[in-house]
Amino acid sequence: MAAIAAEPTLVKKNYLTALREALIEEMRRNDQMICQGEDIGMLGGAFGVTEGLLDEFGSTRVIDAPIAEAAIIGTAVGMALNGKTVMAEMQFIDFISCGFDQIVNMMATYHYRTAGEVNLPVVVRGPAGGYGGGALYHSQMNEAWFCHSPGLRVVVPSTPYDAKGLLKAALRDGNPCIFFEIKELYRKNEIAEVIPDEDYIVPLGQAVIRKEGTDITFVSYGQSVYHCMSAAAELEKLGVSAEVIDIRTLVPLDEETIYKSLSKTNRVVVVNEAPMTCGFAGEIVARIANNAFNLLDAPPARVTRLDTPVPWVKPLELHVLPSVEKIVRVALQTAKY
Amino acid sequence: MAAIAAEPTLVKKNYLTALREALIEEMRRNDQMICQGEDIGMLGGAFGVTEGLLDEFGSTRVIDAPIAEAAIIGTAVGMALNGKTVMAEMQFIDFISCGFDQIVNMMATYHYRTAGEVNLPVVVRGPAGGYGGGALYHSQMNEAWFCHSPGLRVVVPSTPYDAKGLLKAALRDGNPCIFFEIKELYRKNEIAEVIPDEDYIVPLGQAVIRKEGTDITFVSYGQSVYHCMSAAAELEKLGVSAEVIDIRTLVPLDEETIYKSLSKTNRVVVVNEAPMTCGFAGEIVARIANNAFNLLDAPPARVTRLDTPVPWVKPLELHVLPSVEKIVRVALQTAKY
Amino acid sequence: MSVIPTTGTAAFEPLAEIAESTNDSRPSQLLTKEDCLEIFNQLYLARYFDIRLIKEKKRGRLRGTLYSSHNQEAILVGALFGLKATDWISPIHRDMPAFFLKDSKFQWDDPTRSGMSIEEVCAQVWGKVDSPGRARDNWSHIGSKSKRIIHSTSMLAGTIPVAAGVVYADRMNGGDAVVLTFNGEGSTAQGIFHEAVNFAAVHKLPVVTIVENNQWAYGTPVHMGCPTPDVADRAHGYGIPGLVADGQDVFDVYDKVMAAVEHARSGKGPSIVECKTFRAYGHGDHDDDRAMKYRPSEEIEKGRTRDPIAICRESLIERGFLSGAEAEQYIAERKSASEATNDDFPPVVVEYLNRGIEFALNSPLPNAEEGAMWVFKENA
Amino acid sequence: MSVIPTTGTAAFEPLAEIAESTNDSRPSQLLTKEDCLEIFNQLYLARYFDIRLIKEKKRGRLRGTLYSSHNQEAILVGALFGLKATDWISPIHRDMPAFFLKDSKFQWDDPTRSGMSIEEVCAQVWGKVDSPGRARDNWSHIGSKSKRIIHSTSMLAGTIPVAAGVVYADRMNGGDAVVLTFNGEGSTAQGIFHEAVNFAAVHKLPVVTIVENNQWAYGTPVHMGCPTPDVADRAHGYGIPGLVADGQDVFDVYDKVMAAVEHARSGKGPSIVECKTFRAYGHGDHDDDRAMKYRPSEEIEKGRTRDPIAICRESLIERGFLSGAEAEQYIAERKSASEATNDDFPPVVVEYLNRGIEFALNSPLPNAEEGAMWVFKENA
Ligand SMILES: Cc1ncc(C[n+]2csc(CCOP(=O)(O)OP(=O)(O)O)c2C)c(N)n1
Ligand SMILES: Cc1ncc(C[n+]2csc(CCOP(=O)(O)OP(=O)(O)O)c2C)c(N)n1
Ligand SMILES: [Mg+2]
Ligand SMILES: [Mg+2]
Repeated sequence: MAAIAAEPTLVKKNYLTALREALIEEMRRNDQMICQGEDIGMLGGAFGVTEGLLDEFGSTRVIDAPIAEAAIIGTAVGMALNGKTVMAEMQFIDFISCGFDQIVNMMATYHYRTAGEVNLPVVVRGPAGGYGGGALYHSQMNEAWFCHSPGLRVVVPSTPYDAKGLLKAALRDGNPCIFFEIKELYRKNEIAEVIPDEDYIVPLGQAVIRKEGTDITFVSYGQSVYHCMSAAAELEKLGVSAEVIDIRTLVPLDEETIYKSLSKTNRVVVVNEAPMTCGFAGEIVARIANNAFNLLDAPPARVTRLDTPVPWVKPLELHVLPSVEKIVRVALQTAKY
Repeated sequence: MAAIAAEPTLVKKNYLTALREALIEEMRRNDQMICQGEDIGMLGGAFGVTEGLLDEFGSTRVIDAPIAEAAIIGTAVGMALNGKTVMAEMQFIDFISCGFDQIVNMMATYHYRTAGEVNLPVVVRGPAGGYGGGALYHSQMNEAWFCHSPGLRVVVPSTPYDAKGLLKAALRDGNPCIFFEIKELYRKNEIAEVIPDEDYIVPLGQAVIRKEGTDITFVSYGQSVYHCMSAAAELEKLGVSAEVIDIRTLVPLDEETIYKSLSKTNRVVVVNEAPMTCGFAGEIVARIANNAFNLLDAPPARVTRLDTPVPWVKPLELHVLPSVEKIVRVALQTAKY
Repeated sequence: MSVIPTTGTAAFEPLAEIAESTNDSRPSQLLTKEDCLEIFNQLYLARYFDIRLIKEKKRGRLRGTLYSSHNQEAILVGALFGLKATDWISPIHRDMPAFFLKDSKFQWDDPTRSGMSIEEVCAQVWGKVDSPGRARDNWSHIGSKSKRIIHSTSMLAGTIPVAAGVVYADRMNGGDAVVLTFNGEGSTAQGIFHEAVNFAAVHKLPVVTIVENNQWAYGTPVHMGCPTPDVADRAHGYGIPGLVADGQDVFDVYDKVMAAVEHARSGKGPSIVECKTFRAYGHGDHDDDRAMKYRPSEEIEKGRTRDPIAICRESLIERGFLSGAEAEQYIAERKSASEATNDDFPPVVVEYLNRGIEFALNSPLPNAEEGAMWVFKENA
Repeated sequence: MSVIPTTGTAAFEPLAEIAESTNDSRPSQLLTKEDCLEIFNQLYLARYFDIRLIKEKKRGRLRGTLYSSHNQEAILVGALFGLKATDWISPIHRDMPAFFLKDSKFQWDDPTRSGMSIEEVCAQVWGKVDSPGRARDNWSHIGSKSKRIIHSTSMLAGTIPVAAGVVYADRMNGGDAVVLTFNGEGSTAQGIFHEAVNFAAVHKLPVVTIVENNQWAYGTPVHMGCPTPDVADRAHGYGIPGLVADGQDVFDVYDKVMAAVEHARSGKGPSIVECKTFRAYGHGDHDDDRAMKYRPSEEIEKGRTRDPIAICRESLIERGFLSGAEAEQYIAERKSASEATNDDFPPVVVEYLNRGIEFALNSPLPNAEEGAMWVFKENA
């Protein structure tokens, strides 16, 4: 029988599988890597992102931690200080508040305090975001707290390809990183995609244009990217051509891609799920206003969560979170300005 | 001997004394009020803001707490839930990170979660700010984290009069409040002033114009107000007339005063001490860009801390924090735009 | 029944005074027949509430995760039964029945009773506007200031400092309220547990921390989160009593909690009461299948053998409070949610819950605009 | 000298095995004369460093707060003396001498020794560029990865989880390193203390938590932060040994810490060693006057009576390691910073520190631009 050349597998993979593969491949590649978090071993994680890790890598490298977020982060810092690469899972990113001091004061500043002697390859990752009826404590997008704490990378992938490539990049970057996974995307079939079998990374700090357009620019990340895509489709029908930028990493931020788009469209709407005040949408608006003022033909707008917690029942939740409808409305105002 | 009409005392009081008086007067006025914090009783507080309270009000109402910020805040929530008004001191505002979860998830949201059944008159206050050589953990201005957590008032007084009036207002407001005291101002003689003997408050949510001007608007709060005043004086010599707005409360924010000033000057520089990214300076810039775009003749600029921690030794500290010189430079660019 | 109190490390000093009570003066021995039958019915009610919710959830009529209290009912019923209406509690995710059990004694049908009504609790479960919090936060985060039930966040152990603050304020007012705060054994690893219990111990506050040790914290067994033989041993670090109760025996729970409550109410300070039990299902209903992976089914079956309803039934027969015929009337124990039917429960229980559910179904959803309301108290 | 170990609640079980050692086989009894004289000199050095800094500060030559280690030197010297160079430590604000004492045995003048040099430490104190962290964070937050000294933040007890992580990694590499983490008694109320010690106990990590109980946390006495008779009792909540040492007696500290280190190194897990001592001055130099308000001067005088240098001197005389004449040569004990002169200390000590200070004075300030550097590791 004649040998058949190996064909790349063309199976589509979801966002969660992509993340899981990233962890497994990095654990194989780097025997100095440790994973720890609540229920990540025997259970395989609340959502299954760490499924199979304990079996393959054993309980020294895959730690079922006590319910103690501050210790999970603090011990990760110690392991990294002593040469390890650590993935620390928050069961929900909302619980990161319980380990807040260790992140912003201990971990984020270690490289700075030691004038570079110490660097900490620690990725703190966990499921984030609203629209799932998770209520106040299972819906947060609290990335702004960390963007405001110098020394942390902040990453929010929106596709399986990016999820895998960015998680690998974050684990290899050598700086501490807060990695926001969008739990509503974990098993969403519509966004499953074929991803390369070969090792690849998506470099931190590179935005991507999800859809080209000429009249208005949407800047967003995470779930909001899909809302922007839907809004762009609506707008297309109304004769407005929207460009959609997915920034992917918030720190570092690829401003060039934004300004380049703006030099074409001269109008921008920034969309994210976090509360408005001091959120990252405001930061992008501020940078645009500071640095690209002369490119603007209309006020740089933002569509964000209202300044409220995320309430539980559906009508309330949808009322406070951004919707395609709201985005379209603001985009039309901006386009007509 | 003929009776002499009582004259108001004309003694100037410093920022710290004003705060101490506010606490003493509120404790007298409201026998349901409790003060708690590390070393606030027998010692009278690390800086002396609570000097004399233990003697006058006793150890049930003035609690020397264990070194446990999360418990200090969490127990304050419980006391307030059961009818008390609570002042909770952080020895330095930097340590608030250790009680972060109790603030953002328990305290900030209680009114919301209970549809108004519960409201928590808790003021968490503490010394904040840089320029004193306090290094990374005794220099923070981390107000943005709390502005980004819906349900919290955020207040930063810059004068003795405001310190007293705003602290009283915050204690009576009925909502949880994070109250930033500028420790470099505590005993600064230059800003001591005569304050009324009668009870008064400074309502939350009202900005004040510290200096009128016609060419450019400075928006700031806390220590930065003084830097803006000095910058304005420099600019005056160069023929640029700057208006200086002290917003005093960040949440709620008095936007009207800002827009009114802008409709005159059409140029704005926002100044604060926090790291740039996702700080409150950016929020003000974003709101101006969103809501007052047509008033702007130049990019709305900001002068903030660089995106770094606050380093220890003087040359480094001054390099990363805003200075009068930097403000003047940016103002001139903005004025000439 | 075991003597009060038992602890893992028996020699710990502060327990001594609680241990003074003899077998016969145990609080549970002083309960009347009426009390005991009420307790029996409350166990049925807690069980019925749980299996009914499981059924409703399976039918797709409920949103959110259901953390079953099946097999842990004796802890809730036994701990709450002896409280005063002026006492406070802070239940968490696995304690839904606590909301209507507090202050419900002999008053299930009395609308003026001090406890939270079944209607309010069901309105919360169904996410309707007539819930006390207007369904703004999910299921188990319900509470009520007027009913003295502290609203939890999701952050485990986070209510303990709040509970400590509540009784600090009460004591300042001259009150004698005690607070029971409920927590899983896994949650005792949280830093806030330490800070709060330490604060309570320093101030000798009447805070009784109930630890429901169901052996598992989601997919993590107790020994991976707690290094001591008993979780109650954590008490030794604070110089306070750490009691261990048989969480399957409602009267043992009652005895130990009442001892702790008495200790607290008389000004002697906080304590920890660990109730040993076993989680009947997965962590939440989403986990029922996966749970088999980390917890072999034999272990689950073994864990379920000591059903709190059966154990209570035996006690009542022993004390002559139930005749043979009465005892055989309703047998809910050892039946899973899919096996049990309404006939396995006393009609008063079924009717009570039906009333709540009907109310909930008729209650509307809150208006969308409410999502933006009550961020701040508005001051006129 | 007391038998090893003493604890407040003597009956606690896990201590038993450590307690096996008899008076004569105490680790300190096995120290050579050379060792003992070195220890004596180290006490002088620690004391001299402190009083010299107080003088420099008073002269206005130093910025930042000075948290005096006066009267607490025996804890640092005794705890560090028996460590291996591969062991780690995490000192905090009151432990400045620890930075140069670790790994300095018999090697004060050897530039190739493994410890941190006095030059580096002084450069840090003076805020100069030749400090290991280029003076970016203040005094006591110095550290060194290569010298195995963990850099603290200001947030008390915050280094304990880091310490636990460090030895977790070391064990994974097949190492046998132990970590000593230093904390004041007040800091043990922090949640992170609990989370970290709990983690270490679950994983049986070689983490020895030294509690320097100087009776005061700033202006708060120990009983207002800790509800147990001994702070070491906190160990009971984790099922780990809690030892109490006489913090004024360098050999008792050495014995207890070595017992804990041995326990840790042999895989038996963490422990807490409380060293009872007394803060000689105010909390920091800014507090010296105010301290009189909350701490009457008689209390301070009484607290200072048991000077660690004097106690060590007595032991050495007893063991015949010091003759009468030698013993009288330098008398630094009981002298305050303003009373003591260079003549009260062995010249080797004075010279050593002089060298460090001279280096520091000649080291430049870092350039302003460095303030913006090293926020992130740059990847080429
Ligand atoms: C601070 C925090 N971390 C993690 C979680 C996620 N979580 C919810 S329940 C649970 C397990 C709790 O175990 P245990 O305390 O034993 O209570 P049980 O569910 O067994 O009743 C976890 C880890 C959380 N809710 N809060
Ligand atoms: C988390 C935190 N809260 C508060 C402080 C402020 N603070 C610095 S030292 C100190 C007292 C510490 O007492 P103790 O732990 O007994 O150590 P000691 O100073 O007595 O050596 C306090 C409250 C801090 N540094 N970190
Ligand atoms: Mg459990
Ligand atoms: Mg102390």
